[in-house]
Amino acid sequence: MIPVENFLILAAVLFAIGVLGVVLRRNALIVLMSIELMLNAANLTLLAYGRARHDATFQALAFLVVAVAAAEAAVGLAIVVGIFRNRHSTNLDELTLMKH
Amino acid sequence: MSFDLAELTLSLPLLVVAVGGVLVLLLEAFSGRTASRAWLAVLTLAILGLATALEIPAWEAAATPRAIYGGMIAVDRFSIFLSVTIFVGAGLSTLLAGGFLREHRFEFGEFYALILLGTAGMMILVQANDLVTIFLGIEIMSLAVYVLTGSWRRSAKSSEAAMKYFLVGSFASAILLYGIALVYGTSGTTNLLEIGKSAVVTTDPVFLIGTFLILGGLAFKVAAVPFHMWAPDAYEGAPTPVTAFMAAAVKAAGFGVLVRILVTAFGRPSLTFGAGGWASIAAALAILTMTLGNVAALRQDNIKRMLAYSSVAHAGYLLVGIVAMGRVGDEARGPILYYLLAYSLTTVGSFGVIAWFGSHGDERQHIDDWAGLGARHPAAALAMTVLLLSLGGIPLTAGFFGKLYLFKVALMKPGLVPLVIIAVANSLISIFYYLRVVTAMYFREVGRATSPLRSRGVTAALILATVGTLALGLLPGWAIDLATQATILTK
Amino acid sequence: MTLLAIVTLLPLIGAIALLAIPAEEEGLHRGIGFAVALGTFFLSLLLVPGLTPAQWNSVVDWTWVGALGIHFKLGVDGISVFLVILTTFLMPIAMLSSWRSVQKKVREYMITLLILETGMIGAFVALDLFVFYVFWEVMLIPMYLLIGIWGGDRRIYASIKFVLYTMVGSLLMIVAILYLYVQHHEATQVWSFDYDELRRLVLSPREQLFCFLAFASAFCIKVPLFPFHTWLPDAHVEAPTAGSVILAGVLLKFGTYGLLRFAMPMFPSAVAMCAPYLTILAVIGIVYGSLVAWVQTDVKKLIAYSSVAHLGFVVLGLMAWNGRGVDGAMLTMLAHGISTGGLFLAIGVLYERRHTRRLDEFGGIAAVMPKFTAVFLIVTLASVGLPGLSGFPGEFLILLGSFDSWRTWGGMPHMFGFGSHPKIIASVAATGVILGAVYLLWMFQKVMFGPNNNPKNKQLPDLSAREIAVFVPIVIAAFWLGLYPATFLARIDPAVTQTLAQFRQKAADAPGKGYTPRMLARDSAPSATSATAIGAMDGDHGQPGHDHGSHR
Amino acid sequence: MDEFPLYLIPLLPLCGAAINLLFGRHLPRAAVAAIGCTAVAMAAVLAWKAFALLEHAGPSGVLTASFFEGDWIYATEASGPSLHIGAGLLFDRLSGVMVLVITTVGFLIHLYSTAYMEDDPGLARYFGYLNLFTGAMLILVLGDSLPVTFVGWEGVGLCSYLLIGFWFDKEQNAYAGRKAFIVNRIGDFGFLLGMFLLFSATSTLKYSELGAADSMGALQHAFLGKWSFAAIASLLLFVGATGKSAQLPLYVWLPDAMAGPTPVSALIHAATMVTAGVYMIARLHFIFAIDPFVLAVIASVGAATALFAATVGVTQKPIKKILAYSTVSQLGFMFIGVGVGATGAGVFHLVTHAFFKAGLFLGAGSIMHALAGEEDVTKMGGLARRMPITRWTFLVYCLAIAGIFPFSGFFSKDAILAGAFAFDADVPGFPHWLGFAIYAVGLCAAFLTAFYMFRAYWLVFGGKFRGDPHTFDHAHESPPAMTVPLVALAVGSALLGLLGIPEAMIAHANLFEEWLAPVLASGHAESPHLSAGLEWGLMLCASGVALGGIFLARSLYANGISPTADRIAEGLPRLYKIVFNKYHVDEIYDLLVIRPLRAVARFFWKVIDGLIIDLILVRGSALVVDLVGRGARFFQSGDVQRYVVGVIVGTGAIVGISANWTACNAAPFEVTVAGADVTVHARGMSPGQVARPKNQQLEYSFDFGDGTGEGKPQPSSVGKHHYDAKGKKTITVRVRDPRWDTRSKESRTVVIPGVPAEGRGGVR
Repeated sequence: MIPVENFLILAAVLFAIGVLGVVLRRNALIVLMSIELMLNAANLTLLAYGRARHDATFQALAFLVVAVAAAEAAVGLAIVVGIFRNRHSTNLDELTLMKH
Repeated sequence: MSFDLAELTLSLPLLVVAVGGVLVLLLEAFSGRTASRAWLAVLTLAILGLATALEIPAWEAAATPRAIYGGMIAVDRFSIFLSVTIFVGAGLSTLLAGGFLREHRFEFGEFYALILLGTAGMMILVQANDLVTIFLGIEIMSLAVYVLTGSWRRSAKSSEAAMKYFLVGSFASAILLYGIALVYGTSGTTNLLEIGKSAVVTTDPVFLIGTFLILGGLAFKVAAVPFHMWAPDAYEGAPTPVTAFMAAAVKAAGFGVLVRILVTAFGRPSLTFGAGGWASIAAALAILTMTLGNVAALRQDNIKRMLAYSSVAHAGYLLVGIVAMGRVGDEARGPILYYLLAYSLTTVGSFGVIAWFGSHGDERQHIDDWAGLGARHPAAALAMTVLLLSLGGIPLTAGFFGKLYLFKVALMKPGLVPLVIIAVANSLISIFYYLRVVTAMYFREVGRATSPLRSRGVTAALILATVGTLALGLLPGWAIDLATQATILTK
Repeated sequence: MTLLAIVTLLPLIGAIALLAIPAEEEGLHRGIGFAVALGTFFLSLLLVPGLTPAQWNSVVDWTWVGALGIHFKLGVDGISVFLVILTTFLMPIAMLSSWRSVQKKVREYMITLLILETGMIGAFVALDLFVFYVFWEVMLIPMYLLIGIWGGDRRIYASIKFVLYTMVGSLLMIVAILYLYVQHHEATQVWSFDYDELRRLVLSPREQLFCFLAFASAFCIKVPLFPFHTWLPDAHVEAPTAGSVILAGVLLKFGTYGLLRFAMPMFPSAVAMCAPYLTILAVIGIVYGSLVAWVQTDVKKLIAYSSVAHLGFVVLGLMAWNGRGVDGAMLTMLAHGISTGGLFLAIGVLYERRHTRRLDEFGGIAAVMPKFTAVFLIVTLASVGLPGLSGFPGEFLILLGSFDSWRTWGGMPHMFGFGSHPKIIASVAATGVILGAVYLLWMFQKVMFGPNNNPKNKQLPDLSAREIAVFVPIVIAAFWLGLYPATFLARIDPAVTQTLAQFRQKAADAPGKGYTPRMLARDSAPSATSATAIGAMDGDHGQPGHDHGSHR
Repeated sequence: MDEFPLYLIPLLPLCGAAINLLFGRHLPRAAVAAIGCTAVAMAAVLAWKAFALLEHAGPSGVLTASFFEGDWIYATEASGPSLHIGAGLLFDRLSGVMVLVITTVGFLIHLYSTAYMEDDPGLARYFGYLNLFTGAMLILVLGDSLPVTFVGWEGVGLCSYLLIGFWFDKEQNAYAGRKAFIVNRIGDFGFLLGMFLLFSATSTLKYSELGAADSMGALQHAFLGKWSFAAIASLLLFVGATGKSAQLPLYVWLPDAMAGPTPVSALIHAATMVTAGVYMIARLHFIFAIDPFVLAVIASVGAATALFAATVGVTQKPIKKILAYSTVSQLGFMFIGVGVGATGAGVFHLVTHAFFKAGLFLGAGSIMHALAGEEDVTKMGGLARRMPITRWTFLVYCLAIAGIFPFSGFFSKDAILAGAFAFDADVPGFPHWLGFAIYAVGLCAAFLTAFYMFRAYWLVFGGKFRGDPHTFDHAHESPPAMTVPLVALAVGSALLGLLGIPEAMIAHANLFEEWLAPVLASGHAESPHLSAGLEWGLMLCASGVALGGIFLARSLYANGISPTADRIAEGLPRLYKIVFNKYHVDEIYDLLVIRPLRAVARFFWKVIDGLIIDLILVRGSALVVDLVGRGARFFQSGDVQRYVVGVIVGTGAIVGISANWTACNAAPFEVTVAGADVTVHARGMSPGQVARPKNQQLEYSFDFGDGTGEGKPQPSSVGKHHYDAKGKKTITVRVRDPRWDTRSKESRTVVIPGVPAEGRGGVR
């Protein structure tokens, strides 16, 4: 049986990748996906703990997170579409109408 | 887990708001395309009014704090006080929105539905007694507000604001969620009370990291420095009634959940005190937040953006209250509650004046546009002056009592005197930029011609906010009494 | 008795009433505003008969915010009563003086002045530190508006500078007030801002020092004491005449009044520590203010700097902290209100006619405006401190008091430990007597004497009936204060004696090592026992007494 | 006795002043003049009446009164005596004399003014001021305490200011007035300080109480080193006197004060106000006499002034300037008198001088009146026949001032010189021949006085007219309103001296000294006693000197300016120029005092106010705030990913700092060295921190740097070690926080002094 630490470390790595994606990528859609990755990393952590603790509520929580992530993705995509309609670009670098 | 109907009655206000939100959404779907949506605003106000009215019996019922729904939701006066504060913010924003949306031609009924749904999320948030509920509340609230921020579709600023808010917000949500996962994993429970009682937690660094991630996520919601950078952009870009809603209600909800989680889940001394305890972290955040918020606001020529930074600074003052709560104890919650109420009223009012001032898609946010307002629209200028003075903490306004009450509690521990002095120094800086607006309105010659929007709703909102600000400043006794009664949390 | 509440709030009520009248009715606004101010003056005069100087009279005590122990508590004693009357006296005069010169936003102007009046009166009579602070800030905003709306060219800069300077101190003060409030709660478990309660709170020397510095910074900026004075010239130059009159006549007095009423009696050990330094700052202010006044070309700036010097005298007297010094400080506060108020009114008269305040634009005015010359001369000489006019008794007492300040300080530690002799300091201060004549007569000569060469000055009309009405009360007051100050001293002196006695009692009861916040026993009038205790403290300098009978 | 309404004496002129100043412009000119004169006349009548009462009252009798009941200024002291200053008046033999002089001479000058100022548009103002002056001067002399005197003292200064600048449309007139006031204020500064010091010592300022035994005792206490209170206080008061009475170095205002109308010069700058300093010293002679040093200073200053001013007087051309310097010089004589202890003689000279100098000024006024305002004596001449009354009275005054027997000046000046000659008080700091030196200087001054007065006399009345002949044609004798006072004053100048005939001439005929004796006797200094022969010698000597001066003047100026006079001036060009330019004192003051002060003031204003406070401190702090704001703008770039970085950095910082804080905080340590033993105390957990469970206690390990290696980790924060060798050692403390597994270390070098010797027991 794979020890729970391994899942946790994997989740942490995924989370870190997500973070890097958010910080480094310029395309709004990819950033959005990176955020989803972070959410899923958190989810994975939850499931790992749930498995280790033999606790079903963890899994319920994970489902909840999936649902929320879906909603978030929907809203996020809508916003990206809104941006695209205004700017014809989804490049985050160009979103500097407001600063300082 | 049993389902008790009696418990349902305790969350009637929440149900009213949530169902009301859905109702408005449906009604919007069935109403004509070009028809006026003013009646939806009225309906929204009615729903909020009903919810407020329902809070009155709830206040009595919450005399003995307890948790319901298997411990997921707390029933206490703390949450009721905050809920009403949120209603005030939401109600006034709705009043503003009616005229604003019509004037700038993006009138659509979902707006009100989203306000109601966001409000519902906030209500969940301030009552949440469980990490899961917190996450849910935050997401419900945030998603609604993201959409509201981007609701002015023709405005490039609006969609840019929504994008930024959304990206940073969901990033913070992810961090929060990760923190929740870690805390849950190490303590084995999501219930705040049980986390607070859990024996193992303080010895486990993973748990501690989890707590800090949660704190980071919440610090984002209250826009504490350095988690604040989204706020100026989002506040500036969002339609002004939405900005008002964010500044007032989102902040109240954020602080509500922060207070609860710190006290119930992380309230034990080993987590509170010491160099790494949250009281110290909050103190550092408070200093950073106040100072940076105020200093950045100094240089803003866009009044709306200036108020956004001022809102950041006010989060800093509130963090002083959080520190005091760590050091002094439960007493410090009274001032936090009072401050949130006072600040909500004032900030909605001041953003309201900004909303009132623009017309025909032109928001007139530059300070030069405000020159000579005192001569043209004395009443509005007077209202703005009162509200700004309240934000600056000049006596006989709500903001003054808020600060006074807050600093009083902080001073009860001698160690916090420097923090209070920093806060006071910051008030001084803030007065400079608040007075800049007053100066422009009264002392400068009339600038560009203005045609502010005409709406009874907006007028009513401004009158209510201004009168409320003065009332809280002149006779704050009743509000302070209520806030004092509301300090007890479900434990 | 609610007379005091009526006096305090009447202007505010008047201001609210003016709101109800349409803005176009300018004459009505002027008339009603003036009538209200005049009525307030006459009502305030009623405070004097039957006044028991050494205790609170016509006390108003209404609960305001019960939860925080805030009471709307007002009261007046021998110290504050004349300051209230000075306020109510100058306000109608200031209104009358701007009858013509202010034509812009008359309604707002009158409202601003009336709110300002309420703020000022309230701050003088507040007996609850919270209420005091509220009034203190309430008068800030109208003054800011007064400078900013009806002021001169650089009004924005001046008004912001005024507000920020003042706020620096007042924010520190509110922290100290809150600190006292919390410590008082520690000691008694009662939340209270009541001055009489907080006054009896004994703090450790360190706490006293910090609290005193916080209070003193607020008051010293308001005074303004060197080097916190640079807001004053700007504010004065830009303010309209009425604003300058009120600013110099009343507002500056809050600094010294605050020191006398709050900062000094509450923190005896801090006073003992800081008084020498404040004394030196005061003396620097006297010399510095006078010298700088001398090289001004703008008349208003000159008078503004003269205020720095005059208020330096007041602080000097306060820091001497003996009967002479404090009595003198009080008299000088009144006298400065009259004379400098008069000077600003006079400059206002000139400005109204010539729209300039530059010294070199004038000259030889005496030839065309004899009546004006007379009143201008009188107020100038009153400001110089000529005996028989208002300035003299106060300055005389102050110098006399500061000359002997060591006698009072003798029993206390740290005083003048760095070797400066109070007589030398007082002597340096007395050079202000010379310098005062130098710059004021310089000004008078430049404006009034010499050949009337400037064609613009040849046809200046003399004072109108209204203007004479403005000046007559000022002149009468100047003579009254100079010739028969006993009217004022009879009330001031017992109150000051009482304050000093309370201070000494508190100083004698200094906290020991095992310090916890605690309260002094309740006291009333200086009793026989406390008097003997004082006698013992200063026994080293027993002089044959001069019993000229008591004065009430 | 106190029923006599003394207060009316000053109040009557003050009322006259009030009427004329308030309503004079609407009254007929005759009425204005009448009011002015009547007020003073009534005061004079009252004064004479009071004087008569006083005479009946016996030697120590006084009249007292008060303007009002109770105190004028007072302050209660909790410790020490309280301050009480009444508004009382004191009419004794000294002030009585003064009041008579003031009211009588004052009335004559008022009368004279009615004609002299006839055509002036500011007549009401003029009489108002003149009455005001009289009232103030009366308060000055009648005051029963220093503060009341000070009221008059300042009041006369004010009137002097107003009257010098009476014709204010000329810049220099106004300037002269201001100069007078300010120089007087410098004196007043000394006066005030002296007053404060007296109060400090005695707690009273009333003359009668100051003279009481306990006050006198207190005044003799040492104040500064060996100086007593009395010495310092009287020196300070003397500064006041030099200001008011135009002595060196504060005399500078008096010559300029001639800018005022001539009767004003007569009244204020000759007869009354300028003598206030002398009066004050006489009034307080018992205090001044406590320290002989003070007296010596006064006499020396008086002598120096007398000579100095006389030299300047020799060269001046405007007649009023000559008279002004003469006044300064004569005041110097009076100070010699009060300084050498011949107080009575000083006051006597004050009285005689009041008459003849007032007369001289009025005479000069009459001359100028005749010559359309011409002042320069070198442009006059030959007026003797045109203005006989003026000429003869002028001659009487000149004889009086020159000190020719039997004119009044002879007696008063002689008494002073005799006093100086007899002055042999052994004063530390002064040579024992001081008295003689003063006498000699006085004699020189007397010679010069006689010379310059008769120079003026002959230049005006002798020879031929040297000015515009047209003016001469219009020259005429003045109207009776002017000549009557001239005659009256001449009579006074001629005869007053008979009140003070010296002992050597007729025994017990010195009525004046006898009159004043009860007031002045209480002083320490005694009147000089010289043998009759010596006194006769001195008188002859003085008369000879005076005659010599007159003779010299006659030889040089009797028929216009003789070539010899010009040659002398040309022969000593430098000296003449310096003296003619009044020793450049005005310029020196301007250069040394006024300019530097103004420069300093400007520096204060521009640099301290403008630069340091406003720019550097005020704006500087704003700038700092602004810079922070700019820094914040860098991060707020609009790039959303930077915002995300903010969140990451914030969260990371919270975690990182929290994790490291405890360990880092715990490592710093203190070392106590006792011989070869050291004890190391690490700071450990901060006091605010709550105790941790067992398994999370901090672990400390100590390395003492002497090769013994690092010790084992231990839970105690205290480490002890014994060194075997002395020298520098580096101690390192390492801390590990097991909760986070974070570590920190701290090192410090200490010097180990070595193993202590047995029995010294170095370890504590």
